[in-house]
Amino acid sequence: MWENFPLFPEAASTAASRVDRLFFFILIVCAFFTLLIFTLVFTFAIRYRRRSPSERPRPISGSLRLEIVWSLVPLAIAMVIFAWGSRLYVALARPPAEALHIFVVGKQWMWKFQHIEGQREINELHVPVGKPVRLTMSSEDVIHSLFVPAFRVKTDVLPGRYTRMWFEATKPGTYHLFCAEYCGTSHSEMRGRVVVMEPARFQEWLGGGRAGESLEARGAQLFAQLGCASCHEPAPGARGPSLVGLFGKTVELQGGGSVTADETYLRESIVNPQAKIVSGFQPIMPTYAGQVSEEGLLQLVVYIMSLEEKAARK
Amino acid sequence: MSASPHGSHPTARTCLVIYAALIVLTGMTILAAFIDLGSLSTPVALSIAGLKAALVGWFFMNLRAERGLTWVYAIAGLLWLAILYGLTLSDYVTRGWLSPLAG
Amino acid sequence: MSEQALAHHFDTIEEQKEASSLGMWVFLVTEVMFFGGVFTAYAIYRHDYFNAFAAASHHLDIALGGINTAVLLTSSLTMVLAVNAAASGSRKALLGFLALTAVLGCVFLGIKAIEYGHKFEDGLFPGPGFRFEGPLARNAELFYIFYFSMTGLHALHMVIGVGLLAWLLALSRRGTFRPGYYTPVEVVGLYWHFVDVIWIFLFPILYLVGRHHGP
Amino acid sequence: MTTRLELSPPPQHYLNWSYTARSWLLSTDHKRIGILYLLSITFFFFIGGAFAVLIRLELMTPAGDLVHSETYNRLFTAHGVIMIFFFLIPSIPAVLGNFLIPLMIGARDLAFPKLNLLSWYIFLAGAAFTMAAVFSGGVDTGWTFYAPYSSVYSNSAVMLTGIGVFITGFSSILTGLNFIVTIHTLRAPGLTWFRLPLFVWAHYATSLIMVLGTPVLAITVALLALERLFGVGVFDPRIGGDPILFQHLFWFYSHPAVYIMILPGMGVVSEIVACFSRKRVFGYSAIALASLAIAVLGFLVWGHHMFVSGQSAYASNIFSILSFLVAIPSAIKVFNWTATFYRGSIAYDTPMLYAFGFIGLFTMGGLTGLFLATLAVDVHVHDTYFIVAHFHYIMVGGMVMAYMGGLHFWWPKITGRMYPEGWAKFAALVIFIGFNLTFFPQFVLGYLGMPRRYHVYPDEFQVLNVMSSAGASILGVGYLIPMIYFVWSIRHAPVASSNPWRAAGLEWQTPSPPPADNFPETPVVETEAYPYSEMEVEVVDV
Repeated sequence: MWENFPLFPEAASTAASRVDRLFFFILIVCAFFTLLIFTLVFTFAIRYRRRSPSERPRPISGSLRLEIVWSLVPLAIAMVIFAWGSRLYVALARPPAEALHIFVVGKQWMWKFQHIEGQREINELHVPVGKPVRLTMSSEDVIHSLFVPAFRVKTDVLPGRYTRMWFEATKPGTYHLFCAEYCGTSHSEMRGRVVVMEPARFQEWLGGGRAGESLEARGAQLFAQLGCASCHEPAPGARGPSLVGLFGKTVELQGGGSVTADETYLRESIVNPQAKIVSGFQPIMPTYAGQVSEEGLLQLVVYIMSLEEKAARK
Repeated sequence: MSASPHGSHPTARTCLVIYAALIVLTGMTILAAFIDLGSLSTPVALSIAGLKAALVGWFFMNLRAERGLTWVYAIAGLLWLAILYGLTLSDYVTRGWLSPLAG
Repeated sequence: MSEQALAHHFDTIEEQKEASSLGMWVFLVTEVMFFGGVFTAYAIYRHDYFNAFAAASHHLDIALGGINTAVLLTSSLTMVLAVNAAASGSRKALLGFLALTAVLGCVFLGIKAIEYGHKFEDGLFPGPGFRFEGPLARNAELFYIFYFSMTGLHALHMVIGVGLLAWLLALSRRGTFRPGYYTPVEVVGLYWHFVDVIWIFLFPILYLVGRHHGP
Repeated sequence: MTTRLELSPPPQHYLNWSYTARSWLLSTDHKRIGILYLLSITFFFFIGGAFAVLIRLELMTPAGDLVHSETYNRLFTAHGVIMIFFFLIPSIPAVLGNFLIPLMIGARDLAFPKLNLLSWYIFLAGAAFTMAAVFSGGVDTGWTFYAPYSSVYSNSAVMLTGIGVFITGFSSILTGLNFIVTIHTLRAPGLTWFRLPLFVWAHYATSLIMVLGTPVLAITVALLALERLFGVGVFDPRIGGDPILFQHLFWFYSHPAVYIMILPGMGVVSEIVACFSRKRVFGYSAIALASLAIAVLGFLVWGHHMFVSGQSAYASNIFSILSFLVAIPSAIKVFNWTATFYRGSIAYDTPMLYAFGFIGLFTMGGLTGLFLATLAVDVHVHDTYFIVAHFHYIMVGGMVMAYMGGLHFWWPKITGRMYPEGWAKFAALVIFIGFNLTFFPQFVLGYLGMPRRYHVYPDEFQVLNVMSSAGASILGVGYLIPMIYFVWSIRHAPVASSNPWRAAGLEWQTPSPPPADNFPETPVVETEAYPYSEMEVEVVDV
């Protein structure tokens, strides 16, 4: 029990060091106020202890000036902490464009990871060091939450939509991966390992594994098999909106309003097409909920996103 | 604690006038629903309903003769409902705003 | 008679009436938040799935809904007249209007029961037996969950209201109320009007969703 | 105004006029209902505490060797539900509030005595359903009942617990409604709002939260129960429902609920601090208005529970900035209490020790809230033991300390007997030490990344968990001692005078224990609150 007894977690990602700095700043602020209150209470309690039972202290009702001071000073400090935290949070919320894209499916009590090149892993995630990695996650049943303490990142994994998270590992090694949102009987066994490797060894691992077909290829097959092209072929006057170059674009909706076409929009349009109808098109698309598994939806979404690259290359 | 004077209940005639107004407003809200007001249809329906609710509150529930304290609680109810709806809506409306990729 | 009506911890009958009226208004605030929770959920989903909610709402019977609204407004009128009768001390009018309000309440519940019957037959009750043609079935079921839970909750409050009216009828038949003391009538009146106000909002947001799209 | 000290205890008072069960179970006397609540919540405090001991025993070892994971999940859920809904929320308002508010404002009873008794029976009905759930196999969803696990995937007694929590909510609503109307309409002549004791201010603010927040929890639990009953519901993603909407509706009540728990404790501490420093509280109106500010701002911040739950970044920013605002009134209160000690005449009786404990631990609890309101840090510490430590510092370190302080401070008034000072001080010290040893290691565990509600955990967390479990056993013993000497004191402790602490306040002008009707004639108030400097106090040793 005594051999490995850390008191502070490893910092193994670019975000970790920034979060730790903010953490220590707040810690110092808290320590200062706690010590201030403790010493004041302690000294007053000793200095003004009751000497005789009939002692009657002078009445002091209060001072407005002091009230204002100890309202505004904490408020100012609070706003500094808020701004610092908010800036860092927004940076954490948006992955860089060139990040390595990995897909995660959370299922009651295991994590399934899928690399675009086709590698599949259960409860283990191999990532290269020094390169941003973007995770697009969804759950097959209840709410889970992917938490890697060493990277200081955590995001809930929801049924019915995608959530995203990103990190850039800075130290090769093996780190804990936890499920942080209570999800049932074996919530505490839904754990895994993140293995951070040198880029060279990572490519070797990527190539070596039983690399089945890439996600895009499987997505293309499913796209053809479900006959999506019959409506969505990119010719003008097609019955469905063109999907080429759709990812990341802003889509105008019927009845006003617009939405950014991110992974969640693509998934929702397959499972519940009536929710958001593109302006200028009829709501005739049937729902594919139940016909396509969670992995199938991933493959279709990756294929649609890959269309975007093809258009750019042409 | 000056309580509301007893005799301040609305007279039978006022009640009938208010009742008639309420029936007319009900008719109006049904008609308004069949006219294509586009995105205005919901605000119109809600404002008619709000007017009807105000009439019932002001006359039938005698808010007219009530002290300030009753008003505070009547308004607090609506204000807290607005907090619940407003802040929850702030999450749903702004979900699509953040573009998926940085730069 | 009036001493018996004044509770021991109040100094004057005015103070007691003040407390009862404030007590009911604070209770109505809790009712606003109670209905407010499900109204908020409904509004959020209507914001996201307007087309499905409009299609589902077209299956609701506006005629019955309209009649029910009129019935409830009339019952509010008779309730106010009952309170006036109690204030002026005419016991016969009080008994008459209270009875009329209770009857109107039952008529409302009767119409509601008929409507629910129709929805059951059309297979619009959420759950395994839910049948709705077209691609909007999934979100239409969500609409009907809200329809049944909101109108059901409102109907439950109506049943409680009718019960309170029956209790008032019993008390006033025993001559408990006089111009000096009729607080229970006024307080139940506040509750009844509140339940009417809830229906005033329920009717447009449930029955009149996007009607101009045609059937 | 001289304090009439030694009223010879009247032959009859609210306890000894009748000992029949009927006189207790059908009593509409706010003092007796307070005692009924005292007995019921003490019972639930020890049941919840027993579950806590089992949890800490299980966590002594990284492997799950004491109980299976299903049992462990039911243990922490039962600990959460029972402690929050059946101890923390009712305790100070329903026991001390019920007993003291009419006495403090010079009234003969609350505005609606029959509703007050109904509130206790509703509390028992809710408790019956929840205990039925616990004994019929328990519920394993956590006290937060998050959908879709609670609505679709959990096959435990969620429905029974939901009904129990639904019913108990109305007991809280009735108490809040009763306090609001009483404080508005039944104050003694001359007792204006800014002469009210701060205990009454705190309970007015708490009642606002009870009345405005609890109904939303009731409708949320009702919608969840409907979804389990019919197999399909508003939070079901399969038909377009959104589990995050459940979290919004749930936390809309559950965050203000933590202010329902702490505000009454602040009220008790203000009274104790004023009495044992023999001084008016520093910045009386600041503390009074801070209570209201906490009640209002408390409703705007619930989103900080959902920073990582998929809520939009914009909404998270709004909730984060609002969460920092709600911290300011609490800071104002702590500074004002500290300033009250300045040039006071401070006595170290047990209530004062608990007040010191409260101020220290609540400060640490409140300040650690800053980490959780900060977006980037909350991403790391959300759903870890850092959060468990934070809310236990506020609830156990803050609220339970204040409850113990209040119980000791008003015990002479409630029972007419003193309590053994020596044992009481010893128990306070044991509780303080046990508490810190239990929960401070959990802050370190939290930042290390140990998630909440874990039945098994990696080995490197074991040392800190063993320290925490050791602390928990000390804390458990610490709580048993007062239980023993309070029961012992009813028969054997010295009889208390009507004002043993020579405190200011209308409740101390009635005999101990007070007569059934509190005041023979309604008192008239001429002085400001806490008139300690004007009180000529000749010491009479009983």
